[in-house]
Amino acid sequence: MIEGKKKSNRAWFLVLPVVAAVAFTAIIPLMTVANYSVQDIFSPDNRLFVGLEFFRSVMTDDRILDAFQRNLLFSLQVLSIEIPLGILIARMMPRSGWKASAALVVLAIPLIIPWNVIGTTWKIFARGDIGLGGYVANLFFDYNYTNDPTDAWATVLLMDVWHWTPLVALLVYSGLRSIPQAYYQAASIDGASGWSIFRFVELPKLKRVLMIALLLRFMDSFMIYTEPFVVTGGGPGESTTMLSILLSTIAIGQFDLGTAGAFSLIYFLIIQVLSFIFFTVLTLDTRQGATKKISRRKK
Amino acid sequence: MTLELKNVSLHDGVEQLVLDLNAKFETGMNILLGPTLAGKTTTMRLIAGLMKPDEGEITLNGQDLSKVEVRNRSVAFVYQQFINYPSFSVFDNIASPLRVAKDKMSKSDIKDRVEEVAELLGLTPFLQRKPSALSGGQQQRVAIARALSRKSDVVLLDEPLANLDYKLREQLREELQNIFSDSDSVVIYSTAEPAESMYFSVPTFVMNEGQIIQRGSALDIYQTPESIFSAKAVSDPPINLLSAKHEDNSLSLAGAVFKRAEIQDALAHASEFTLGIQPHDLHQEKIQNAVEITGVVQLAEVTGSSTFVHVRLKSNEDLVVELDGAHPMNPGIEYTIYFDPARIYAFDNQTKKTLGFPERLVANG
Amino acid sequence: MAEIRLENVAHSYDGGETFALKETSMVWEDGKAYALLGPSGCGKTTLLNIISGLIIPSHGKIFVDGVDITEKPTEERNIAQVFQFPVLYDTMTVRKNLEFPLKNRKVPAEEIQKKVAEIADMLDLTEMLDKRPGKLRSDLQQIVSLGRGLVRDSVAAILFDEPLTVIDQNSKWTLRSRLKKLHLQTEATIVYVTHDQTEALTFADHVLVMKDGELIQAGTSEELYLSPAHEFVGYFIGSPGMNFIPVSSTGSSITHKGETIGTASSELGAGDYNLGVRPEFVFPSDAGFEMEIMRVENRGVYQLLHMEFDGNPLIAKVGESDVYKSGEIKKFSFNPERSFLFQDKRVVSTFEPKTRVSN
Amino acid sequence: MSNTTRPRAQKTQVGPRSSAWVSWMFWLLMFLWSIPVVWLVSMSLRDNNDILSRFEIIPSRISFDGWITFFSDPTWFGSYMNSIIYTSLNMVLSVAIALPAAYAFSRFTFSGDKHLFFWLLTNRMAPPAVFLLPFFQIYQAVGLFDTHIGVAIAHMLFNVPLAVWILEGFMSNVPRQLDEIAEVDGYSFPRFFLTVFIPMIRSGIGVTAFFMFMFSWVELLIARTITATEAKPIAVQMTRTVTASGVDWSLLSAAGVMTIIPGVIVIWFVRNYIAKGFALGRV
Repeated sequence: MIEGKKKSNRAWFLVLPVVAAVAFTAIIPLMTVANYSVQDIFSPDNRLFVGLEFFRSVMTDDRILDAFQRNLLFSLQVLSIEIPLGILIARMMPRSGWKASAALVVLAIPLIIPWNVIGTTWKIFARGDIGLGGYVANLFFDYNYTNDPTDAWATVLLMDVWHWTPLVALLVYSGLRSIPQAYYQAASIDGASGWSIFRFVELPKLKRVLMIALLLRFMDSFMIYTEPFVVTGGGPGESTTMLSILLSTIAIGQFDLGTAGAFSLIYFLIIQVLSFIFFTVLTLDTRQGATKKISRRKK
Repeated sequence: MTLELKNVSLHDGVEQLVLDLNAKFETGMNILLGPTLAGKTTTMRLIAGLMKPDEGEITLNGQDLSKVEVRNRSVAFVYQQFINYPSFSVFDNIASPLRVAKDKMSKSDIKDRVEEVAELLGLTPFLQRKPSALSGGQQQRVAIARALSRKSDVVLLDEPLANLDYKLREQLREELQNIFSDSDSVVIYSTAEPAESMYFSVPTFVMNEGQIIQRGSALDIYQTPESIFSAKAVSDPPINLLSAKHEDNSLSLAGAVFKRAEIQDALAHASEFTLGIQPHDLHQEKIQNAVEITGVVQLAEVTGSSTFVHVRLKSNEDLVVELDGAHPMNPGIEYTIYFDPARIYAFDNQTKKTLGFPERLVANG
Repeated sequence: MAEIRLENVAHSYDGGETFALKETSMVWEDGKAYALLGPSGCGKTTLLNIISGLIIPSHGKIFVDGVDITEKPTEERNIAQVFQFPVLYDTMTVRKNLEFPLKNRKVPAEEIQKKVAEIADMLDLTEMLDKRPGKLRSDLQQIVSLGRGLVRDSVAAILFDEPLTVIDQNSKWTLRSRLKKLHLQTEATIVYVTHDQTEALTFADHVLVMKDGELIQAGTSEELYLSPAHEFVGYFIGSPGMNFIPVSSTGSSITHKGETIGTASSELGAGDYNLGVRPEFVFPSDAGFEMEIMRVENRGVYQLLHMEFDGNPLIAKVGESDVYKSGEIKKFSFNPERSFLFQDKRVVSTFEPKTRVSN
Repeated sequence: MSNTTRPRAQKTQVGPRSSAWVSWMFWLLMFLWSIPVVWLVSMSLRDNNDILSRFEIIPSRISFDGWITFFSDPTWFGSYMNSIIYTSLNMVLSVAIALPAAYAFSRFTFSGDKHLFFWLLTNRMAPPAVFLLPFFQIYQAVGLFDTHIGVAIAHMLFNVPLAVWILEGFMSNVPRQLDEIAEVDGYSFPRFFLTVFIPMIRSGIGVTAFFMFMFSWVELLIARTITATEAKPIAVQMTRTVTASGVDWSLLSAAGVMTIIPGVIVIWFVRNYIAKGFALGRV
């Protein structure tokens, strides 16, 4: 969004194809979901308007509330591990030369593996009998993610950290690389220690990138489905049933349209709120110009 | 060929009048001179059609341009930040207007024209290179070559040398002088540097806050500015302006009282006015019947061929004295200044119009 | 506080094939202000980075007050540096910014307060001490980043790396005068890098003109202007630059296109030379040489006569009151002390124009 | 050179002065990070019974059974090709549709542009699970069920918004004056867009295409819901057989390795833009 743009509503013609494509793939489905959430459907021609009845039941359904808390806990744990670890890795990465390119490629490998294959990889890797991870774990304590809920939870958590920490590291790394060399020179002239270089030079410059990493990771982990589904199928019991897994069982599994519709809308609404915060951060002028933008508007 | 702007006006948002122009630009080079934000670029964007005026008409040889789309106006535009097509070679850059033009030229004609223009701007050795591989000066030459390749009726140059270092500016100015002196299209060259308008000594239009406030040769405007704004626009370093009083035909300023040989009648009834004096009319050695004022040196700026001494007078007003040669000085020392009262300008405090100026010493060259 | 001595310092970024900085040896006296002036790519920044410790030179040694600091890291070199843009810790107030270097060096608290107050007063920062630097005007921000260097006692040298680059036009002038005043207040040796000649000539006592990695002349602004030692200095300093006329020497006299025009002040072997004279030192004189005026450029303040001297372009700078017309043939001569003869770009002697008896 | 000292090794330093210990630690960490993938590859090089019978770290008896069955069995290799087809379709469609829109967002302000740009973001962030039900029914009603183009269009839900954002990020680095210069030079908009503008953001288009391919390639939930057999993606094939009795681990590992290969091939070219892609072009 750069300054000095021409005002012209003719631009709508350029945007129409996107609006059409996204409308077909998003608006129509959302309308049907809304439709389901307010009616009790026995058969295609026999519907009964029930108003917010499904929404009330979803809000009070223990299974859904448990899944919500579980997913929230999962997201918070994921953030508390991945953000600091990502920063640590980013700071250790080589900054220039071929080593930097090699580091970027190796670090990005987990990000390009299909999510289900991540699940499959960890499913094999964490099995006690045929997986190296499972085998080593069993040397220290009896570990079996298929029937022990805490083991399952730990495996899913470790898998997500393994899968997404590289993204945090890459985001922080791109933030670090944009810091002009003069800042480091000035810091060494001032005799600053490694820690104060991080705290006073690097951290202030990483505010925006860290916000992006935080929100991106929170939303993605809050919508996670494939990896835990492949490894534990949500089990044992419902110990690793995340919101998306529960929603897909209610919707496709039980075909309970009303609950699934209401549940989907509430879920979508939560993500909308988070997306708005993310939008403001994303379009924040990279030169921390937000204040400038506001002041300019006042003139 | 004449390009005429008839009471072209532009409002920003709702009320504030940004531009109100009446001007006639003839074939050959014309200088549009004015401080930054005077509206020079906006005027050019209106001529090129990139912006539409709220009212008024822009005609080229009588033909109203507003009907003609930007693409089909025979206009070339050179930006201040040397914009070229980065993915094209220098050759393709210069050739692109010819290739997209309606009246198709043959491949060989295009090739000859490009080589001819490249030769003119010393770009022949770089024709196959990408613009990004060239220096700033060369990139601007590519932009100028592209503007010339199509022989358009109007050529607009928006402060083309502003981003170049000053030695390169001198060199390119010389080249532009040769290229445009006998051009048969209307060339409008905008600049904020008075020295450039003096250098080209072609019809000059002084702009200030969206209006053309004076036109004529740069020298005339320099010697007989119609207002304080014209005076400021054409003098570099800017003309010194001091508040002065006038009682029973003697003038006083910053603690000095002096007689002015003959007080031009316009000045007679102005009790308070702004006195203008060019930096090079101030001297540090005594000259005959000189007025003397003292102050403290803030800084002596040495540019090599001349030195600008910034002085703060007792009346807390600042003054710049221009000396020839290199005279470094330490800030803080006492400094006496002499000037010949015949060399002063006078401006009305309210209307900012000129009340008096030094007699014309040089017959019109 | 420090005399900086360079001994055969040179630097190559590609292991010795090309040299960004050719071998130079020089001494920078304590307390003086030096400017490194030259177009981009002339090696001035490389030299500055060698002094600051960012680059360890591939050849030669550097001594500060006799101590070899060639391979010492930046933090152990007692220097302050101001960069092309204000380098500040935005999360700290101006006061905290100034305290930072002292805190890192474990200086006792009340000593820090005293030093900060003293520097703040010297740089007129006292009222802004509790503001966030990000809010200040860009020239004040540069002053704060400079203050961070000066807070440390007995700073050996202050390095300026084109500090006015991002300063907007009207506050550029105020920052220049403040830096000039500062130079008189502190005794630190100052090294100022710039490509703008006005900045170099205004700021420094000694200006070192560099080109293609080589120091070609060091001197005061008058010396550079009045007696350039290299054709580049003649061209680069002053606007318009020096005229250069190809001439040849017959051992005893100087000829231009076969006609004797004068003699050299020192013995010159036969061969080709360049006669260099600034437009300001070409003056109308009946005993001079005939030149055809091609174009009169009236700058209001003075006039520039674009002339031809037997086929060579020559510019003369004359007062605004004398009247000239293009096409006229007039006689001009050269000021002897200010006309020089150059051989492959280096000055070899001054030139004494022959005064022809006007017939 | 008068002095004889050989040129000292000079290092121009980028970032803080990091010691060798730190970079050694980094590469150790990267080694640990790669173990699960290496384990998957080693699994794919052993036949199923050997895997189940003995636990060994370095496979003693290499066998390519998994790979052979993968390539020979039409359901496996067929579903792999299905994934390749609809992902490529989605990539081309999304980029083609997103290009003009991104240009509109980058160059013009129009009524509702801010809201539309935000709405696109919410679609990129929308949980796919929310759309399962409607997709299932609409796609059957419209006749797109179990077709490659069907999945390609479905994946536009999150890919088109991402493409618009990333391309807008790249386009904003192209100065606006360039569009004006082209117009003044006589370029019509389509000619300018195709011959001048697109070549300038070539790298941007390449990066966007990579992310389109990747996000469509990794998606499981929607793809599974709107396909049965004709367009069944590899991801579904891999997860469905898990529930069957007696999992063939070596075949599964081989399939897993095969799905990683496309990403690994392309990653080198987009290595400097990965963060920019994930952050919707805003870093």
